[in-house]
Amino acid sequence: MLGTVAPLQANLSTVLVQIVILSSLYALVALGFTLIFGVGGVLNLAHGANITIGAFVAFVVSSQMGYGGFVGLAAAFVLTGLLSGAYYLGLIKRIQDEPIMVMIITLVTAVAVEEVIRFVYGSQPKVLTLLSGRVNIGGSTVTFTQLVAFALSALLIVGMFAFVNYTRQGKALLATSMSHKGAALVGIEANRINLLVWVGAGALAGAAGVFLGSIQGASWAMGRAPLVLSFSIVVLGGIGSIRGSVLGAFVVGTLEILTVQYVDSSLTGLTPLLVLVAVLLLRPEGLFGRELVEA
Amino acid sequence: MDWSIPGMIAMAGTADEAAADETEASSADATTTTGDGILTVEDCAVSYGKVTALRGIDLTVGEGEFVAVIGPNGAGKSTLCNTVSGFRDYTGSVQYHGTEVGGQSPRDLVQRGLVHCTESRDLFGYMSVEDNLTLGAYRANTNTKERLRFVYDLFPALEDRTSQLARTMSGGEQQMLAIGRALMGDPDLLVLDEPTLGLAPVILDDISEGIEQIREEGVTILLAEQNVTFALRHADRIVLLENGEVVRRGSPEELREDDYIRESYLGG
Amino acid sequence: MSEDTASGRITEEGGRSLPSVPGRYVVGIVGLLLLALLPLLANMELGLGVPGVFVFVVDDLFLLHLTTALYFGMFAMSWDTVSGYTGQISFGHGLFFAVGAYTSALLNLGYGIDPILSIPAGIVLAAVAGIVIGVPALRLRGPYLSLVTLVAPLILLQLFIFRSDVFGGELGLRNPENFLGFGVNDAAIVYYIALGLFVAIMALLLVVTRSDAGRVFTAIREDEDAVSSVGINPAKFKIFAFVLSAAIGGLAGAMYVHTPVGGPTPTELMSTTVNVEVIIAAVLGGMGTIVGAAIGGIFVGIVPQLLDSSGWIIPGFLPVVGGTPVADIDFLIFAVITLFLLYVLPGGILRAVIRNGRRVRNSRRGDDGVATDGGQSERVFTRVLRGWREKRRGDDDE
Amino acid sequence: MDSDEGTTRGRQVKRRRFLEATGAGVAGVTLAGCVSTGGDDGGGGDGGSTGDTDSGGGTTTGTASGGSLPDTVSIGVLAPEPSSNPIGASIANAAELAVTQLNEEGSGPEFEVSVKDTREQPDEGRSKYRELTIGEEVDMTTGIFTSEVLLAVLDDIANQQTVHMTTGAATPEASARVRDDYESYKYHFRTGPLNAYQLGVNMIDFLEAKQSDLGWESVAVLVEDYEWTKPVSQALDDEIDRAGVEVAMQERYASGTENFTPIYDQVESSDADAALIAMAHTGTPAVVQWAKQQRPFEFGGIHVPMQLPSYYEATSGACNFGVTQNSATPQSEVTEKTVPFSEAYNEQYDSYPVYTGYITFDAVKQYADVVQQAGSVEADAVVSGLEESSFLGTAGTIEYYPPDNEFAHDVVYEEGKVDPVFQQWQDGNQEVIYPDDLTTADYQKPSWL
Repeated sequence: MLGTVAPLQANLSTVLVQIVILSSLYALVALGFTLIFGVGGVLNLAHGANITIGAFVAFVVSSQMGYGGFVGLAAAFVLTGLLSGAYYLGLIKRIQDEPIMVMIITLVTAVAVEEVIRFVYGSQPKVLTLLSGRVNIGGSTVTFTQLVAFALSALLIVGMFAFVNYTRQGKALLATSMSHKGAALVGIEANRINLLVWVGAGALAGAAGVFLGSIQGASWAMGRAPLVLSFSIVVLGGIGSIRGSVLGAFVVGTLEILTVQYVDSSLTGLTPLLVLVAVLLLRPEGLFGRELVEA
Repeated sequence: MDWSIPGMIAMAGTADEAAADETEASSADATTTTGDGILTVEDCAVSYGKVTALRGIDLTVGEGEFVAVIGPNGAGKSTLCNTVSGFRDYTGSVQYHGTEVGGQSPRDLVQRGLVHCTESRDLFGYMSVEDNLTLGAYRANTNTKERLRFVYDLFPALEDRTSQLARTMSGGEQQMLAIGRALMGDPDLLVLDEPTLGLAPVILDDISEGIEQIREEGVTILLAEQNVTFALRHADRIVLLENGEVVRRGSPEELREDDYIRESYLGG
Repeated sequence: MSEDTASGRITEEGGRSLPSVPGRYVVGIVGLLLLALLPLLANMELGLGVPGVFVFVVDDLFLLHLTTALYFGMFAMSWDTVSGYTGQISFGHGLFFAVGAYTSALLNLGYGIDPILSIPAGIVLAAVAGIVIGVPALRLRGPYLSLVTLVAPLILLQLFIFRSDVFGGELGLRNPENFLGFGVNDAAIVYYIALGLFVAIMALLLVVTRSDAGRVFTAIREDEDAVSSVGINPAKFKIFAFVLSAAIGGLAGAMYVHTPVGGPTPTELMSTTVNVEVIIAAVLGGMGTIVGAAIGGIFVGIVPQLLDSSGWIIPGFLPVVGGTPVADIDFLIFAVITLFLLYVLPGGILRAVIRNGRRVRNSRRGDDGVATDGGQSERVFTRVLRGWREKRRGDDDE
Repeated sequence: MDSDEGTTRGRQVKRRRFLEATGAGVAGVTLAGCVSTGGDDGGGGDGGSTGDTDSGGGTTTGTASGGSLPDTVSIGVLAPEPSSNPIGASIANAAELAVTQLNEEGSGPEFEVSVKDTREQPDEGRSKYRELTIGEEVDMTTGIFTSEVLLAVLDDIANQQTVHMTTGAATPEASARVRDDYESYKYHFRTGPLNAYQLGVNMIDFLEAKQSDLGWESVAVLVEDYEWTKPVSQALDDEIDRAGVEVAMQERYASGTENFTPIYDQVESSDADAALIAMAHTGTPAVVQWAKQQRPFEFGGIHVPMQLPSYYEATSGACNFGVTQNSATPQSEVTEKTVPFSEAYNEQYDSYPVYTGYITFDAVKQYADVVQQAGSVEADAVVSGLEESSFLGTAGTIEYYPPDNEFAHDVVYEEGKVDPVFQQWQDGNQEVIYPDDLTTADYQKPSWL
């Protein structure tokens, strides 16, 4: 092999730009998963499927129906949110007190969604377009799509943050994530909050799917990697903590870029998983987090 | 357990008293459907799987009354509180303002003024004192600012730490916060479960004082308490629960005179 | 204390009603006999009696399919040992199958070691993996444990991808030697080996789970604190359950790669799909029963293959998928059926059957007070075991 | 040997088991010598002749091959996701089209196809192969796109002693087995593409020939980490010097990679003129990110999805300026049969085939040709027939390397026989830029450079 060629290293500013862009996208990817885990105490393993659905809704609306990238994005945001809410009401609500059942059912659902998408749209990746063109920031090539993804991700995250911390419903949501009993005692109806959370999580995942789809291409199995990333990010950041998730996303994003740039690109998938296990074993409450709350 | 033998003997002595109490309650129900009770419990039983936690409970709490349920650990006090506030399935009847609790969610009950302050407090640990209190008024249709003022006046210690996270406070402060949060819900009936548990005597006095003030506001209180002295000091009527059943009921004065109570709960 | 009463009842009931073996036990024996006799029905057409509808021929191909299903049943039983009994739900049991399988395959491919020796090596490494997963499991509960187990095979897969030169990456290694040299042309022998292993594993797991250790497993699932409070160390038993389960899973995995139906690839052994299918199998069959997991495993193993070779076409009136051959979307159909079954029968098919059967029997006998499923099957099994013992030793058992 | 009555299949299994039990050494070899698959196949298809064929036994294979062809010849096709993957669809459709044409010509026996989905998974492929051979008892199999699937099936091919003509998988491991254990593995032929090592050599040939047009002085070698690319890397290692380009960086990136941004950043900082690629599974995100990020380097090599005629549309034009090797493009006259085939295919299926389509079409046609020449579907006769065959197909003149060759039973790579084209996507068209006699356009640099 051509082993004599040393791996080349990109300069620091390039790496930083890449980290910021990738991490904010990861934060968006993980946020919905965090919310559902934090508030409902269940792992939604169909989260990745929401991402895929979002990407394909955008593909249909923007490419097949020709409404353009941003209409596709809006459609993905709304439709995926609604679908997720309907899914909660139809299937999850009845079993939400059995976290293991929820894991199994959502995992099977994810498989079914993948199969449907593969059947209908084929196994070849689709390409989504938000904007074309690129700029050079700090020596790194950044496409407008990436910039838009970054900006909108940041906006959505800030919006989420504001909603949770400064609105009545948001605070009720946060309260539910801290104590189900407490929430019930003050008259917060968990089912409504859960519905809200599933709709929100679906919408955010839908948007994340559009961004991923326009950066990397949309395919039926595109949701798997983000789902696994979400595990790491959520556990790293601490359960249910939005700030923690953003932080966790940055840690995972940074590690990924650094691994690819300075170590070996084939370790990309491994690093976040190792981080996840290390955190679970050494500091299960997460870097930012709360103690383990038994449901 | 050691309660059985003295309990049985003592019960024989006061059997007619208890019987009288019961007939009174049931006759009241027979004439008016709601009675004057804000809360009416009749022949209520609760079980966890095969274990029966409560059986044959009859209890009425009148408007503005202060009723205390006393009994040892595991007697079923918390189960009773949870049943009353809609967290437990039961057989028999539990009516709040004349409507069966069973058909209503805790949320409905809170909205209708039945507020429960649990033994475990269930505060929102990562939220500030003020946020906890504000959420207490989530269902109340009252002026939040006014209620907040009332709670701060009641427990000045809370006002000093409005932005402190609930989980970082001392046990006594957390208890004040829990009661405060319950009061934010503008309760008609306040169910207080073990407010004194594990608190230092100094704090106990603050809580005591607070509860008296709440009472003066006209709030009806159902108190579950292991600390019998505390309960006797505040309550209008006392119910003794043992092993899931009511074994005594009466006024504090009557129960102070009761040999069994004196022996088992008041240290002779 | 429940142990005493239980065993007391066993003696009593055993003495009273030894001859009446419950129906589902008979069904189990008949089922096993049927499996054992199947190869003799070579080239016969089995089906629903309606010509052209769901007919399959017992040929080599069918035996090979059934072999796969038997191994899947073994996977499901190994999962049930730890997850169904102790309640430590593992979402990554494929890790153990894969460790056993890859170890044996690598030893065989790389060093030419005979499967007879490489399979035990696979079992040992799988048991070690059981400790590696079991120890952290002591600290974690609920979703956190599930996360670790879910992620563990993914980590292994990433390692395989990273060192694809050794492990063959995403698409796996080539097939190692067949066990004792029996290949595709010896379908019946391959099938009997699988059936033998299946029965042996089932018997072993039944004995273990119906023993004192099994009762502790169940107690851990019901209330771990209560177990500690009576002076039993749950940690010890949890680790034991993990190691036992991992070793059995490793054994099944290692044997599987040395059959003509199995190979050392992630899709067969450790993909998320496999992990979920194992859980589905046990949940559908009834968690915490071993027999249920075994039946569920065979079901989950064979149904997609039958669907696949059925040649059916989805009716045209259905949206989207109308007019498609079933074989094209068999996995989707399977997922939908599973969702439906999980939703309708969350307690498992076996349990539903038991429950109904018992209701019938109870109403007939006017007998109530049957405690739990575990208790019931335990009594049945102990009773039979006892009868068997009596036959062997004579009547000096009392 | 046993001569008891019963169905052919039952007897065959019993006999084989008997052989195993008596410790007959390497089963495959022994069986190849004494079991007449021709007789079995004939018997399976036609119960009346059982006695006759069987009395011929293993020794009179020659008689069987000299005998008559069966009325129907069945062909098993293994394709990845034929309903959703264009590569698999091309395999399945081309086989069907070939059979339809053969049956319309009507000179020989009736041909029929049975298509099974491998899902690109080794276990699935193996199971489907058995359904075809054991279950449906087809006379030959073709297809298989994924190398890992082919490797999983190779032993079964030896066991079933059924001719298999690979039309997608490139691993040279298959030909190595044919060479090393000819008696067991002689049933395997690779009608196309070139084996993976030769694919690499072909890339070097292209670079060397087009050096002046391309102007690539240094390249970054980007290769996805799958079985088939290992020999490609090896060939590039061995021979890149003669192409006169410098290797600025080399990356064998992980299978399943989706985010190419960091890799491309490295390519940029290596100052390579072009990325020299070998991609099949991961091709789409790679080319899309290259184009969308308008990376300042050119992009070419082997890129399987880019061979799709519909790819420009599928990627919204992202593949523009990308270069890839291909067996043929719909408009290129590789042979006189190329364009008629692609047009017939387009008429039938409303799209143009991918390279696996051309190869599968050739494989089926060549097989039919050999079978009719030999007058038998018996495996040994077909094997020797194929070894001697020189067949003008759509992708070139198909001949196979002899058994003692390094690449035994692989298609011969030579100018004038099979010599892949290199195409570049230019504004929605697959323009051939190499070899020179087929060129339809000149190489263009990406517009953003």
